[in-house]
Amino acid sequence: MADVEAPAAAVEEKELLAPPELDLRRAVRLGLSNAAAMVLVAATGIVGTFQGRLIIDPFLPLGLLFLYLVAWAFGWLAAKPPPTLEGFAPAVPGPRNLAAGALTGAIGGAGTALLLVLMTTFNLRGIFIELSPGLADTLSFGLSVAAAVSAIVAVATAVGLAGAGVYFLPPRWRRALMPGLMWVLIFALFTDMIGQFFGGIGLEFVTDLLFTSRGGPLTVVGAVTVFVAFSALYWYRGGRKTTLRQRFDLLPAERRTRWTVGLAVAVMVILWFMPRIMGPFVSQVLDNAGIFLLMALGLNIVLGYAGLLDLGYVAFFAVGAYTAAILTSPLSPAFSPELTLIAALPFVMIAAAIAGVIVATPVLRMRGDYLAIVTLGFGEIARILLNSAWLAPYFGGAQGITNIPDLQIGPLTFRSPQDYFIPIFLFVVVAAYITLAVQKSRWGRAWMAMREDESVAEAMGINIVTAKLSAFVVGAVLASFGGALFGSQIGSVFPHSFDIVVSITVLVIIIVGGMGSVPGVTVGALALIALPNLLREFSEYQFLFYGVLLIAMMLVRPEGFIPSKRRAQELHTEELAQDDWLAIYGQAGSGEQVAEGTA
Amino acid sequence: MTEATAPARPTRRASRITPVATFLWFLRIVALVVILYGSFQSISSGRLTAAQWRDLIVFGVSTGSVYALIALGYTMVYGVLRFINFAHGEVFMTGAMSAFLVANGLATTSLWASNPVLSLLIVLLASMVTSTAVAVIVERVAYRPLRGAPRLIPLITSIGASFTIQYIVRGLVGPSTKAFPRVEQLRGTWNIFGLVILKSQVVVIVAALLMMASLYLFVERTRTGRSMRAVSEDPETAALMGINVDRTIVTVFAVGGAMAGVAGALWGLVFPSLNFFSGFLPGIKAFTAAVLGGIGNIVGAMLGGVSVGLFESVGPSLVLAGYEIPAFSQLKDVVAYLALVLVLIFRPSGILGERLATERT
Amino acid sequence: MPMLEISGLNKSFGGLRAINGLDIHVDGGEIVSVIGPNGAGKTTFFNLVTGMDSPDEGNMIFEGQDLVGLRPNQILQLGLARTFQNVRLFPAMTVLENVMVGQHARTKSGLLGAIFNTPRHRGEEAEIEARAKEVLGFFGSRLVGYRFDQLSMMLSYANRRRLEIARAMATDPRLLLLDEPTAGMNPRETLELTELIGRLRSERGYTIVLIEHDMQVVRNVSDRVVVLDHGVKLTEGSYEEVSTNQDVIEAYLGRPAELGS
Amino acid sequence: MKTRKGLLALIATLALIVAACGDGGGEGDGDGGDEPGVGALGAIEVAEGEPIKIASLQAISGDASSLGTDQVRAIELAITDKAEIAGHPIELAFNEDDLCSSEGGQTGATRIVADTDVVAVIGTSCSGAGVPASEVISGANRVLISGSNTSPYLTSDLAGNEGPSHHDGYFRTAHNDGIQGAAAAKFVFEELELTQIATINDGDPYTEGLTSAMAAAFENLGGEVVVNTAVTADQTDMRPVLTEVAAAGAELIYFPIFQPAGDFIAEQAQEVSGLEDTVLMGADGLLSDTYVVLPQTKGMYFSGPNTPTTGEYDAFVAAYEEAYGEPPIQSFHAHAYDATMMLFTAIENIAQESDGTLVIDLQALRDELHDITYEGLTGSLKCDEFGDCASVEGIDIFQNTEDTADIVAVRSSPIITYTPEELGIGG
Repeated sequence: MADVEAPAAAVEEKELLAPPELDLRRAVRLGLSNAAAMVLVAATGIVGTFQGRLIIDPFLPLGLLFLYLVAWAFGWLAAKPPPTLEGFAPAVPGPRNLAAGALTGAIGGAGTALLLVLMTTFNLRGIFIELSPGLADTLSFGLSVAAAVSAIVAVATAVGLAGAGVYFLPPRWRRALMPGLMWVLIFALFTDMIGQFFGGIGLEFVTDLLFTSRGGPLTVVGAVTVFVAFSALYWYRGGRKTTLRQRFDLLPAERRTRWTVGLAVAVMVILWFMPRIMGPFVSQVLDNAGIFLLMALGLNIVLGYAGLLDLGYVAFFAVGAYTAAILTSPLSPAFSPELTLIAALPFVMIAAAIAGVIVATPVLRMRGDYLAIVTLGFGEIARILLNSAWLAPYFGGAQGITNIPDLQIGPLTFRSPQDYFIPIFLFVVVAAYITLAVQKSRWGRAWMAMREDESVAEAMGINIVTAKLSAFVVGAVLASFGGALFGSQIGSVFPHSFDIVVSITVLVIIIVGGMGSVPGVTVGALALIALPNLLREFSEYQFLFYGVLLIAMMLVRPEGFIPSKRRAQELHTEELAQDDWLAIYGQAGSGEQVAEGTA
Repeated sequence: MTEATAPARPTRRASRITPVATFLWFLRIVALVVILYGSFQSISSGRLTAAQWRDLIVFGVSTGSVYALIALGYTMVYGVLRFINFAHGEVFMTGAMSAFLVANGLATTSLWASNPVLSLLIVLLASMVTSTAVAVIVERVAYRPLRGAPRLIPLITSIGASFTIQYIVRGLVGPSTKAFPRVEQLRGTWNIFGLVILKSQVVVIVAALLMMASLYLFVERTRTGRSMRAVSEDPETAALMGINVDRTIVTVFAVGGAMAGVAGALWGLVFPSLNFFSGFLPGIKAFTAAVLGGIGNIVGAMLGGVSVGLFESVGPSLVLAGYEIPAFSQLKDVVAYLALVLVLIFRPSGILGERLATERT
Repeated sequence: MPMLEISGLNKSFGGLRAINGLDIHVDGGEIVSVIGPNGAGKTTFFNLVTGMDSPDEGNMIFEGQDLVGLRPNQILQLGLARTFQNVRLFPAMTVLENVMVGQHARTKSGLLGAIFNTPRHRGEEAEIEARAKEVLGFFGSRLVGYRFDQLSMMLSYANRRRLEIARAMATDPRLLLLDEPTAGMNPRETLELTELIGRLRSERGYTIVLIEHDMQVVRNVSDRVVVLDHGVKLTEGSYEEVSTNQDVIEAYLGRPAELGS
Repeated sequence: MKTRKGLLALIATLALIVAACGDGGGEGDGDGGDEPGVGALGAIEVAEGEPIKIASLQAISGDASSLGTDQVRAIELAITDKAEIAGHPIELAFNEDDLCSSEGGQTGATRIVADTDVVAVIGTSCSGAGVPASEVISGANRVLISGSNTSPYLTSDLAGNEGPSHHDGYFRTAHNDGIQGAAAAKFVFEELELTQIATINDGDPYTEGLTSAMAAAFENLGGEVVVNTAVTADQTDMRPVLTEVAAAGAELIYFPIFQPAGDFIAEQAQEVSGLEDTVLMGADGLLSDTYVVLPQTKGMYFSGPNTPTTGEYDAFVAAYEEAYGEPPIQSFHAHAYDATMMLFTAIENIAQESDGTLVIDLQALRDELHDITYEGLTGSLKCDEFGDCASVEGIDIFQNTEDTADIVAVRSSPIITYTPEELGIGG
């Protein structure tokens, strides 16, 4: 879905200030973006790839759904009434909104139709490999091209109209129906996982009711059931005067903490039994997510707290993995003490700490953005060295290090993904605890002060050197644990696994989840690591998806989906006018300058 | 940066030199010794003939001039907006990719063989148009809405943009690696003042120099150029002076994009093969070049580009080989990255110095 | 001997000589105002003293300690704290946290302490918090209660100034450098602040150097006034002496409003 | 503070649960359909009319995708040709992507074995992916048969020493690097009569293994490897490394790597002074249509697994073209086809019919795969104790000349074919 949000979000951002009477031109512009988006979705093969998957049994394949979801989103956007200032009556949606939606949709449809005509008349496949006859059939609903053109435009218009129509639903209905639809989609997408789940808790009959077969698409009945059930749920919630959150905030402090702890316990207990219920594959995915979460929590300290954008974060992950591998694997080329993983962990920590210092020291006095690119350099250097024939005698070069033994704790052997879930889970809990504990501490404050305004922080008595070093070291150690677990779980490490994209993925996780917010990062990791694995179709578009997500987040929700309270306030308060923002960060900027000015 | 920690006056007591400063000095010295000793070793070993050294150098210069063209995009954008346009490498890649597509199309026609110059110009045009368009769109969608946001935010967006472009291209033309059609007229060598140089390399170097020169004139002489410099000096004031900042910024992106486009087309001549990921490394190296030459400094970009090109083509054979490191050319990129790191640590303001007004963003 | 002794201080940016052979001394317990037209080098002077900028030449002795070449945090350790002309708080941190940061240099518990939540660490945290609240209490009801957990960026301008002073106080300074504390305040707030500066000395025993444009404030608080212009000390003395000094009036020519006020 | 105490408490409880869940730790070990009364590894029962499930784990995305796609197609063809086993249809239940990386292999394999009805897996494309995949699948008592893994790590060094990453239940129809390396060395030393060579790998386990095998064999023969170097797969500028090679005076460069790096080496070798008459030699990784058409690759030699031009092979190629609209795009399709067919034969031999239900004993399946001799497209396959099954017909050496228009032409005219015997390796 994110594929469509980026242009949308961008346009929206700008349009915030556009006076209402412009909205025809606006609709046209959105329409063109819509056309572009739809064509891209088709031409990059997303439609083709997802076509294979049925959402609801006889009809509605995911590919087309995806395509027209774009039109829907743009229709919705085009019909969005311009924001009204405090105290003004909100604009009442009227026919003009509908028209805007329809127009946007129509233009989008026209674009898609054009693509269809082009690809059927000329052979573009030599250049754009995805424009296959198969795609043509899909786009044309199996009609003749001539008929298809009008059909596509018609459908797109209708969908755009539908998007606009959202504004005509009374809010409470909207808040009930939209999530309902969303859940239908979720059920349809994660069909095998959900099947697994109900199977795991011994409710196969639910699966049989909802899906044609285990892992199969939803039946019509199933879809309706899910839709009604969830809509009803949200309808009921919509009826409440106050949201859960508000009522939660009204609770007295100690009861609130009790609730939080209770909630945390509940979540953990659920997570605890997850692998047993979910079977090996889902556990495998959860393990991966857990390992990335471990890294994300580390980077969250470096970036979220200390404000140091480290793009070479994967290096610490690699250090952890390789240190553990060398110390535990009988096949480590140079020297292999064949310790157990537990025995190796202290050394992993030390190695990571050293690596942290090595990376941090040169960048101590560097501008934020230079720091980013230098750390990126370090990350790549680490990978290349591990892969090099030069150091192969120590790291095994391209052959990597294999036969890393399973994790042994006393009598217990952890082998299967389900087993590994336990230690990974524990490490994550500890890491999360450390993150929270440190945040409230003297050093946590020092880091945040440094993030806010380095030179003032120093003038207020914070030793920038130690602050930066400590941030890097803590982050490095967390990542290295991730690496150690990763290696022993897969049983082998290859340089190939420590690519820059790992750093980027971790970055995306904390951006999407919300910098500095532990729950946010957790959800981010689950969503971004689990999703591509569970939806094999997605995996090919994973990084396209990430990229768009990064842009969209920065444009619409820079504080992340589950922001830490502070960031939320910081970035979304009326009190904070743009010029204030400029003033504040302008000073931050000039602050850096002072530090540099002395150079 | 280091001087910041170094004593204000040479007469300062040693006790006042912070550990960081000492460490960095130490680093400097080590780097120097390593390089010198390595080069000495490999030269004295006489492993490579003069001709081979010359080849490496010429090649370094030609690659370097491509980097230089890309570097312009970084240097100009950084000069104006004070952030690293991470996606610029991808802008370059899209240019190269469209150059490939057009060239491939032309190669099937007779024009390619009969009139290479014209067809090359068409290719050049195509890649310039694409890159410019991409650069402008990215600015419009991903950066403009973020004016005045904290520094890291546009940086992160640009990382996002970079990945988006990469994988859109991957989706469109597939992951396979494309091989440029060859221009027969550019095979073989020319003998220039006794230097035997590959024709393609000559073309690349000359073309790069021409673009640089014209860009320099554009920025220094034209009205638009002046407004660019004004904006990079101080956006607020420029705006007060009645300069349309937004339009100027778009121009900056457009020009940067066009240059990347040229680079893309030339790339096809030097390395007749690319895929959707080919923009990443040249991007990083070009950024190094930009910093090395001095951010916001056009002449600097050329210098920086060439030096980076030389580092990576001569560096491994010169320094690493001196230590008999096996398969040292694997470490080619390590050399490039180390150059980046060292430059940023020790000369963040570049050879020719930055053309940055004191920070206001 | 004086608390802060500065002699032959020089600093130039590029061609511009911001500070030119400046000699200033501050005795313990006095309140010194540094005045002068814009660009006189007042803020540069503060930056040099607090180590945020390093002098080209000159000596700066604070209680027998040479300040030159020390990092700002080391200087703060010695007991110099400052505020900034353009308020520079930690915008995304709460009021309380801003002040707690101030005590960083005076406390010592480490990361491990926090992770294992040792009694020592818990004790210190409690202390820091109590101390911070006490300091904020100094400003009456303005920065207490629900304000503790507000982000500093959400405070009114005057409150931001107050918070900045509180943050400086939290560092247990002996010498407090205030850079235009009343800038952008309305007359009532200004008056309030003037009296507060007095209390800072009487109740807290700080020695205070302040840069000020508002002559009202200067007259009311300062024992001694130092006039800078183009990095040179024009003159110094009591407010009356200074305000009648020819050079000073010339230096201020074109901006008589301030003197008259 | 409170929350933190809470969290502390939590960790304590969790620690306790671990202790409690101790047995849980071991639980996962016996994954795979344990059935009483059958072989140690259990058996898979296929009910009346149900299909026999097999899976494919190949590189179908990314740079190596042609390697995997080629084999997936071969597997599909094999399934079509076999149609059914003992009245049960055959289903390709999974078509997983090994991403040509260890995580890919791990995740894909785990996903596959999670379905306890899958009998066997055909894969992986890349040795790097094979290492964890072999462990997972062997641990789940199934069999993994690869058509293109060549690393000695996965089986043995052919001298009877088990490879470090060998697991029971792993088989492959592709040639162990040992053989191809030896063949290439023998050809260069005896036929081309060159004594000074350079080898270049691209840091991929496959190419790295092959070059070192070749180098070892070549030195045994009495030749000298003057440079044994490496490039990176995404490297565009080969001049420095080629310059080194030229400086070392190599008469031949053996670079068994992939495109595009292979393009650059061939291209830039013509531009580096001192390499004018140095012979270039690649391996099956470069035996692709897109490579042999490049002008700079004319005159190059290639070593490659022998793909006999028997009638069946032609028939297979014909079927392939008919089904996918292009001739085979890589060099391991025949091996994948054989792997699949060999598997089917083995299943057929050991499966027991009991009132409609087909019982496939997993231990028996492994043993059978070790026992049978299968006559396939790549010759007659006989698996040794470590799972190397490659045909004894050995390795071909090809040359790409001006008059070989495309890959088919190149493949159809091998200069010479080495059998393991000639190479002195016990097949």
